[in-house]
Amino acid sequence: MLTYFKNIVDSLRTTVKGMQVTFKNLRRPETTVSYPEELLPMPKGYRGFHTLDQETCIYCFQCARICPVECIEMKADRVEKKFLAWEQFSVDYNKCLFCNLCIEVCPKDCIHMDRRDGSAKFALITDDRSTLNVDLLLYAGLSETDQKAVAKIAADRAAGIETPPAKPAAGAAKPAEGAAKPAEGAAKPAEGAAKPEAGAAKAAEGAEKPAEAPSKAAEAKPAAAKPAAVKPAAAADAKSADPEAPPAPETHEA
Amino acid sequence: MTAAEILATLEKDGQGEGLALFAGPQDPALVVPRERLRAVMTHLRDARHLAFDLLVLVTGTHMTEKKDAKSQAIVREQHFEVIWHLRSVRHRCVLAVKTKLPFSDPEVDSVADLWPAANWHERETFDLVGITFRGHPDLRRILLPDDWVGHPLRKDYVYPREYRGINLEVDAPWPTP
Amino acid sequence: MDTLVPHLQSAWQWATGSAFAFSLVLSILLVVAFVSVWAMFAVWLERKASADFQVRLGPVYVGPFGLLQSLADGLKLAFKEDLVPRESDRFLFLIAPAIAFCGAFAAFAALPFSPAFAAVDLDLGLFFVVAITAVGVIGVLMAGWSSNNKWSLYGAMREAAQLVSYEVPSALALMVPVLVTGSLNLKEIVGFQCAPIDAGSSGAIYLSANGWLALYSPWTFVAFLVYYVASLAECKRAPFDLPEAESELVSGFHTEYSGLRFSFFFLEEYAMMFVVSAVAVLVFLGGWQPLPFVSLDLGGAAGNAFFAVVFLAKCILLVWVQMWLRWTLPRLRVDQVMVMGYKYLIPVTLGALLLMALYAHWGVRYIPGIV
Amino acid sequence: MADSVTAAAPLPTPSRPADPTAGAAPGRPPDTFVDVRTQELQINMGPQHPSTHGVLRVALWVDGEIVTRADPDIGYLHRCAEKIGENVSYIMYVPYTDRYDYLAAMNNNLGYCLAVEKVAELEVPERAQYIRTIAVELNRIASHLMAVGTYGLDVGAFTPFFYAFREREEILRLLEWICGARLTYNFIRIGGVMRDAPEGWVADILKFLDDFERKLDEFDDLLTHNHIFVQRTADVGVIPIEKALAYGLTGPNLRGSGLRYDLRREAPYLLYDRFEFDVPVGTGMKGTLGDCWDRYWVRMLEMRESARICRQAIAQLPEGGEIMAKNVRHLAFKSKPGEGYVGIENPRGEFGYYLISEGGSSSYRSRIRAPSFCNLSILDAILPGTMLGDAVAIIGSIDIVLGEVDR
Repeated sequence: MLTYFKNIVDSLRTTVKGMQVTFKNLRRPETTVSYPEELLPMPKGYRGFHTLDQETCIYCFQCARICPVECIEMKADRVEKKFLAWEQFSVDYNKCLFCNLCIEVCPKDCIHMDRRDGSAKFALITDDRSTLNVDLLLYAGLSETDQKAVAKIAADRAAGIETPPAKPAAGAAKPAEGAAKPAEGAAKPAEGAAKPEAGAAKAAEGAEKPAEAPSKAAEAKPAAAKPAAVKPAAAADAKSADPEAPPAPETHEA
Repeated sequence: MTAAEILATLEKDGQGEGLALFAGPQDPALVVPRERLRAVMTHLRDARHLAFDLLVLVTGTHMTEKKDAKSQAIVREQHFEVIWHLRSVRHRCVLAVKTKLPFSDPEVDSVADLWPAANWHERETFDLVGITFRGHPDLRRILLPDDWVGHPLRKDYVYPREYRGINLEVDAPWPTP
Repeated sequence: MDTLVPHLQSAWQWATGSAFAFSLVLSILLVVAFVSVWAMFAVWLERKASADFQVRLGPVYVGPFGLLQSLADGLKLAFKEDLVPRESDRFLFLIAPAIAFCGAFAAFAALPFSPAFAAVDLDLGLFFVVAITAVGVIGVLMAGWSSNNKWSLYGAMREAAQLVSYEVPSALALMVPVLVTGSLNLKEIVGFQCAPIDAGSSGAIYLSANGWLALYSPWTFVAFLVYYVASLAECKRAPFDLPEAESELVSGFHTEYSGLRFSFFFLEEYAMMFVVSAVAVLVFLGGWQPLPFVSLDLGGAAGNAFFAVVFLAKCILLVWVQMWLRWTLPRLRVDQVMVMGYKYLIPVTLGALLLMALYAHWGVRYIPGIV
Repeated sequence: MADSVTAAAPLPTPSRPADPTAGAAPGRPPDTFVDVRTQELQINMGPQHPSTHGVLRVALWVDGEIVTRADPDIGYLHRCAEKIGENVSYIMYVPYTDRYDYLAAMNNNLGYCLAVEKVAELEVPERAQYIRTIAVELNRIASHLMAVGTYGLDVGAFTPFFYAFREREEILRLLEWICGARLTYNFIRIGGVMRDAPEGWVADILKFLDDFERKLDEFDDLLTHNHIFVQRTADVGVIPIEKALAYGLTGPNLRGSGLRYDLRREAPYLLYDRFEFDVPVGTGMKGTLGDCWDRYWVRMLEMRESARICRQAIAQLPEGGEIMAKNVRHLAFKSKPGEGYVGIENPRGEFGYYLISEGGSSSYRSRIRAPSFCNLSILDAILPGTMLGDAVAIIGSIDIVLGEVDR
């Protein structure tokens, strides 16, 4: 009999208590946002769609090899052993795990999952799966600067001028070694330190032309300016043509 | 208690017949011949000074033939191993019990009546590795469909190309851009 | 054919010329319009209330504060395919939503919104409302049975058991004020609550002799609580939403319904919510009187409109409390629902009824010091 | 599992004869009895059902509202993670471990990495260990929040779910801050952690924890002590200690039965021997020892303990220092030959990883002990005799994640 009345009192008391809690929350601010219009701030280093800094990439296949699901396909031709004529660099988001491993192994820090200009893009909403295999290339074939460089070499050859040896280039690149320390401590492949980090000076297997570096940097801008998304990144790279400049990852701290 | 101590205890209890110690670099294990498995397991569970009352894991492994790199002599025959990990709540220790099964006859006694927890583990081992547990109350596939062919965790497993009209080709079926 | 046309014409003339037919058609139209608008508003209110309780945003896109969201949803439902399961009992399946809706819809006929604003002034208004709302369960049973789905069947059976059980305490709880007022006419019950202290007094504002029935006596207050709880069960609201218990029965009796037919079940639920709240307001909370012990006597169209607004506001408040409860409480188990109905609500109501009868016999409302 | 292709898959035939005394099975509420025997109904709960927490299918034999037999059917989410573990390298396998128990991905990362570190004999820097502890305990809170929130959903209370999610969102923000992902972290790596704690992270955690404990009290008022909730969960799905042990239950489910057994205490890994914390156990406060309410209550208490551990770990966190063991190269990592088992305390129980390595960059055999898998196997033993609504409450109280059950 006692439990009978205790039950009645208990149920009324706890119901009122619960209603107090819900009423208290009635006045709390909403925690949700109207998603597509309003975005939550993304922290630095979040994992979303990839961006590729095509000018810097040395086509070393490390990202494709570390990928647990083999979602990265890359294909390029080496022209004159140092210029890359891109055919394909695609990430298949049907498979991608967003595990960040490809970013960490990159010796040149040229593939990223956080958009450096802050245009967060991470939603994989589609009704057509074939659209999820995304090509990250901004242009196929040689970049404009490379085209000019190759043309120049060809013209030189035709004229009988020998290409200067690579030795002075290695000397010029030396000061950059200190700055080329990868920012994230986790990824530190050995060969990364041997080459200048600066984006504009296109490092191709040790052969480097110091005289061409500034001009390349100047021309990198129009080449990369076509698609808007990567423009700031490319511009930042162009600015950091100075070998003493800090490595690329630190330019997107803001 | 370590595996060596447990082996000594078992020998003292008169259960040591045929037992051996597998001394790996990390976790040593008790190696039990499959004929004696139930007796040893029952003792491990019921003896108060052992009291392995929690069956943690049942693992089946397909060990392939291994040859010495230089002499080409066979250092390991192809066989199956079943490993039971037991935990004693009272004595705060974990023990691995190993049994080797010949490749041609992967059958071992079930311990599902000693630890009901073994029921699903043994079904899974049967499903994925293809080891039969004698005396299991309900030995059928648990994770894979009933009509699946083969046991995927065997090293010689061949991936099917198709299952009931579903294309299982490894290559992506969607086109590249 | 030639002879039929004049007949029809004269019949039409009679019908349109007749005040009765006109008012009938008008009231039906009004009730239909009101129920539809109410259901849309209530769905919006439910979504907004739940969002507020759950610190979410709720509907924001369609219209101001998302007010037109339910209209958009209704349109969407109207354009959806009307699926009928192949193995279902087709006829029953198709008419079940209509029947379920009829009960709640018909109850509106007897609800007075203000002294002069009622479709029909029934002497047995309260009885009619209680009886007609029970019709809905037949529709639900038909829906569950004809769907040929085991979950639907479970939902329907639970609904039948629950409704039959909870009709008893809710009707008994309504008997307590009926005992006090001595009338089943809803208008008269409200009239009792706003009766002036001295019969001869006149004026727009006066003290009422009895006040709201919920505050009339402790036993009427108990009856009010019991009625409110039982009415939650009658309109399948949490914590008694077993017939459509989502986590147990998928969607209960309307699992197989889609499109407009599905929306009819929705309409029924929200119409029911209004009906039970309206009955609670009329019987226990002074109907259209805005204050418990002070009554207003306003005449004319403006007065009636004011009363209707007060009445609606009270109903919406009660509906909102229903929602508040729903978004606070877990769901009872099916046997606990029965236990609650038979072991708790019915004895409590019977006790209240008995004591109220004794008090009425002695001519007192409450005994100071005892209750 | 049975047919997954044909739409009208027949229910598996009973392999045991139906118990003729099932109508009077223990666990039936005392105030109901059966006077008419009617035909049993077979119903198919899942794989598409709101409260099976994923794609679990339970074939139920019911007599009215009372379950007489239950046959859980799993495997709808099977990916053969163990086979994948044999095919990809150690480093590449870490993101796969996120996908077993996707609500406690940090813990899975940790269990796997500890196993590899044990076999490969790696030393993990101290700072990394502290960061691991903080991340794992935060993840445990998030996982328990999900468990208690969805448990509220299972018994029909919607709002607690959102309050739990509000808190969980905050944790996900913290974890996203440190590793860039919200659910599948891949944060704890072999030999250390992926990134060092960013500036302000630790301070934010402390701020969150202060607020969080107040919100837990609110949660208790709303759900834990609610009379209806207690009625729904107390005395329901009672698992005695012996039964729990025999069925290999671990984690909150075992502790809910009253056994004080926590691997963080019994076999400390990471730095758990440096922290002070209690191991809450069920006491049968609202009903019988080992009922659904006890399991739920253990989770509620464990969240507070996790918060305590987090605070201590933050207080002890060394300034600066390495976060990665030496000689761990992404592409060139190779383990020593050997085999080892590591069991850690996941939010759902003992997550074990048994690794056989023959040297080389990938394992010879990976075996996962998924706590949910073992916990779920008790289902057919405790469901008979309960009501349909109880079945939902029991499945919810065991707190399974199907990604882990099926692996």
